[in-house]
Amino acid sequence: MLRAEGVVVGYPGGPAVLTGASLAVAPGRRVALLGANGSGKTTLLQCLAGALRPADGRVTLDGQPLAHTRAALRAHRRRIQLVLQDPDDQLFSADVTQDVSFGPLNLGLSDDDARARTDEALALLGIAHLAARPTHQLSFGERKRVALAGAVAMRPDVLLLDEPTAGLDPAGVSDLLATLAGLHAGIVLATHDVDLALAWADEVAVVVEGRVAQGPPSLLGDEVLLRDAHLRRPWPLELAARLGLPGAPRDLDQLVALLPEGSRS
Amino acid sequence: MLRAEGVVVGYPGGPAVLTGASLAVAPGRRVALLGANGSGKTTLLQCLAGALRPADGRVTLDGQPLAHTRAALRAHRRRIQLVLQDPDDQLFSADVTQDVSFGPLNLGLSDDDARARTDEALALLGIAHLAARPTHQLSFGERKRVALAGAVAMRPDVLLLDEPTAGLDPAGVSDLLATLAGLHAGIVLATHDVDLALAWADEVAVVVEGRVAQGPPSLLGDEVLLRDAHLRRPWPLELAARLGLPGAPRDLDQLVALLPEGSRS
Amino acid sequence: MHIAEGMLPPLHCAAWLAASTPFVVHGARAVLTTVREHPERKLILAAAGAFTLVVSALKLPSITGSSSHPTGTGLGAVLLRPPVMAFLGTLVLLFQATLLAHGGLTTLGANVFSMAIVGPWAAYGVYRAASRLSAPLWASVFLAMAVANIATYAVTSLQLALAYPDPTSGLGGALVKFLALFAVTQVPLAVAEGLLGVLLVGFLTRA
Amino acid sequence: MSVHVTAVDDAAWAGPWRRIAVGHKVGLAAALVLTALLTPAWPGSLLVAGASLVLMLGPARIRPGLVAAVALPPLAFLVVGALPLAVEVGDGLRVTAEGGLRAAEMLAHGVAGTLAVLLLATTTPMVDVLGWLHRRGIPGPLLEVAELMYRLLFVLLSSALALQAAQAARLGGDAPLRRRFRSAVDGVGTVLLMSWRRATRLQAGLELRGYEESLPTLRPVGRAGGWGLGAGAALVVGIWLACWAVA
Repeated sequence: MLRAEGVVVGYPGGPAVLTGASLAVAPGRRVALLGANGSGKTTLLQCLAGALRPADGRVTLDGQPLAHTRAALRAHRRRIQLVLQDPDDQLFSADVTQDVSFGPLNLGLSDDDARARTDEALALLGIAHLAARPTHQLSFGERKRVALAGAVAMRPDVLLLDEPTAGLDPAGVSDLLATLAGLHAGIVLATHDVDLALAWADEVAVVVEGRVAQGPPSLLGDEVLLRDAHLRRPWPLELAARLGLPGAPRDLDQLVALLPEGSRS
Repeated sequence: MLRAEGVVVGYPGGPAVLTGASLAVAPGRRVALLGANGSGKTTLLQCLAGALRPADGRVTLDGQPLAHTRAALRAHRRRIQLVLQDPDDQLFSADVTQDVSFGPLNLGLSDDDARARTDEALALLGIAHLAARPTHQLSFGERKRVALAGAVAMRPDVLLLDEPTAGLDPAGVSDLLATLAGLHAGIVLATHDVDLALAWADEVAVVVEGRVAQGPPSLLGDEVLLRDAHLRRPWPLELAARLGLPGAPRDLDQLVALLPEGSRS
Repeated sequence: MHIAEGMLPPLHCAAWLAASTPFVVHGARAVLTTVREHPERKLILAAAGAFTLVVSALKLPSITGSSSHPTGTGLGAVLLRPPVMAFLGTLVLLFQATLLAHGGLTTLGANVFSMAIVGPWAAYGVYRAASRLSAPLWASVFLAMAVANIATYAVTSLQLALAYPDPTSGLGGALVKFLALFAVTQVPLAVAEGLLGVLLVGFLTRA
Repeated sequence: MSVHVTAVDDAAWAGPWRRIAVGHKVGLAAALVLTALLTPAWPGSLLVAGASLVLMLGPARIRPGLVAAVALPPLAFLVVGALPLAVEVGDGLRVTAEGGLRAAEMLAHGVAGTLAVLLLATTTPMVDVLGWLHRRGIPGPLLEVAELMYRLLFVLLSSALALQAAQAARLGGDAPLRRRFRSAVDGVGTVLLMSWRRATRLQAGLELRGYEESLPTLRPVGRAGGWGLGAGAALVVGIWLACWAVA
């Protein structure tokens, strides 16, 4: 279990971004992290990953508070991996295999084991065909997948993904979500896309005014929360509310099932 | 009227990206340009802007074919402006006013006139308060608006916008669309967001296999076209189709209006 | 200004390589010490090298009408110190030789000597001297950038003159010939590069 | 020019010679470069130039247009650099037949050497050479700097080119020289800030992946073609024999 507990973060010269944010990620859970631009989603992910040290509050992993010592951070990063929004912030090597193999080799694996891990990660992400391609010739979507493969190759317990679907077309988004479904890790996925969050997540967490409201996906029907968070209601919930339907449909199928017989022809 | 007629573009050593793409933008029209990652949306916009010379086919403005001579390009750029997806590829001046005034000054305007144009563009974009700020300290959404202001200050007849909503949260997207509605220019807006395209555009243009299918927004109900384009159907059209409703609702209100009385409570 | 592959006779190639090697090794040692203590400097050094390469591939409008390519070694010397520039400059030249066929492999030693050693040291010396004489920052930067360029060009001309002395007037005549030939492009370029430095400092203080 | 930055590298990654062991390619190119330099212009340089061209356009399958585009700028510099050799400075300037011969010889050495270097450049990505140097004992941290430089080069280059195109789109080319120079400098300054930002962000991103001191990666393994080595050696020996025969 990865937790942020009452995390406070400010940047020099500005007001606090997070004023007491808490989030819990149970093993294998899929959590969608929502919030407006600049709300502090990325900041929270960085705290969870150990990249940023909160001014107050703490991050715990299986109940153990994270200390910001070199050894503790190293142990933390073996289990928690953050994939940044811009793949160019994490890709450093000339070709794909080289890049993805960095994490495993850094874990101290032998060349053979690292190669196996790398091949496995590339296969999981569906990009085995890119293995020998130069990084700089890849498209944006391909680079995003390679960056993700670099994290997956570390076999983390929790994957923190900052806007992994940004810039991808609908087919790319579906492919990515299908890929994520095949991973055995807890996932925190930061996104602006309320429809995606509703359809995909086990739980949603909305960053509002420096704090986090976490709950089931139906939380995205809460108008007051969404207004404060500068988000809109996902369309299945919006339509269900307008039509006065009971329940919280998460996608089209569920919505259609809720409609009375007479409206289907 | 800005047109691309049978435009063919390939990159050295690769297959052709566009194999005969045509697009027409009538004065003041709002055209949503849709297509998968790598389908050639950006390439087509670059051809329309005169930044890229097609291997075959042509671009015409009011019936005149665009010649790639210095004088012809200058005349073309006075009327057609392209705003890139990443504002960092476009902003280069130390502060906002200086950056936005770059185009007007290059039009040969006096300092006073250029300042008036700049102030006007900043006001239209709702960022007059940023005028004296250093460009490199702005947030992502602010930089996107400054880049757009730089194009608007040229008072173009047609604005070509490459993924202007990418990376913006839902509130940012609504604000941007409201801003665009206040401009007196034809707009071609490239996007992945089929729901946005349906709700916003006068016409849609879908890039499929190097060519373009242009038509009314209801074109986004065409399943075969969407499948070939790796896009999904916008949800109002999808729901209307599933429920067998007549017509092509473009947003929630239109959809609700189409539903039989019995399904509304 | 790079001496192309094949332009220097074998003995000259070897001599310039021998002359450059101690400086480059010294620079490499300095880099190694730095990155062992501060691993994060690796990224900054790499970015500085990449920046130099990118800027050398960009065209600047120049006074002669044609476009020119700034070398940026003067700026690098002031910011990173000459020993580091000796190493980074060598990498840049190696990249240019293998990515652009710009310069060469046998002439690498000679090019390193002019562009990565003499240019940066001259710039650094002038910058320090100007600062000590409490010249304004813009003047120090102008001189450093312009002098790096001029020094590089002078050394290149000397290297070519040494390799190809004039049959009648000898080394002196050859030097005059090469200096005069390249002055057409290099003197305006040196001025442009000095101006670039001054404006760049202005940009960075406002940005 | 900027187009060629990626054109040579793209060819090197895509070509069939990518898979040949780097050491063999370096050895062949080095032998050809030295041959171009050490043998007389006739027939040595001519043979080296011919052999390099045939190898590039033949088995290495490099586009002729690319070779021409990349070879042109150094060729222009060679021609300009050869001019003073043709001229003698005594009482005024004099063009002599002897000087013309010297200029032509230098040109021949230069063209041959340049083509031999191009043979390596168009068939071997820079990073492969760095990996090869690593195995030859160059300290790891220095090569890591070079490898990071290679990666950042492409990131910065695409932004810099986009920036230039964006300036042109807003009629940057129509400004008077003074303002054009100014906006060019602003562009350079922007790329400089971007370099700094990219470096710090990549640093942070790599720390998340566990970077502390070194950046170990798997190395691509080249295929050593035995016949290729023999053929290369035979080619160079052949050129030397031809030179000896002519002499």
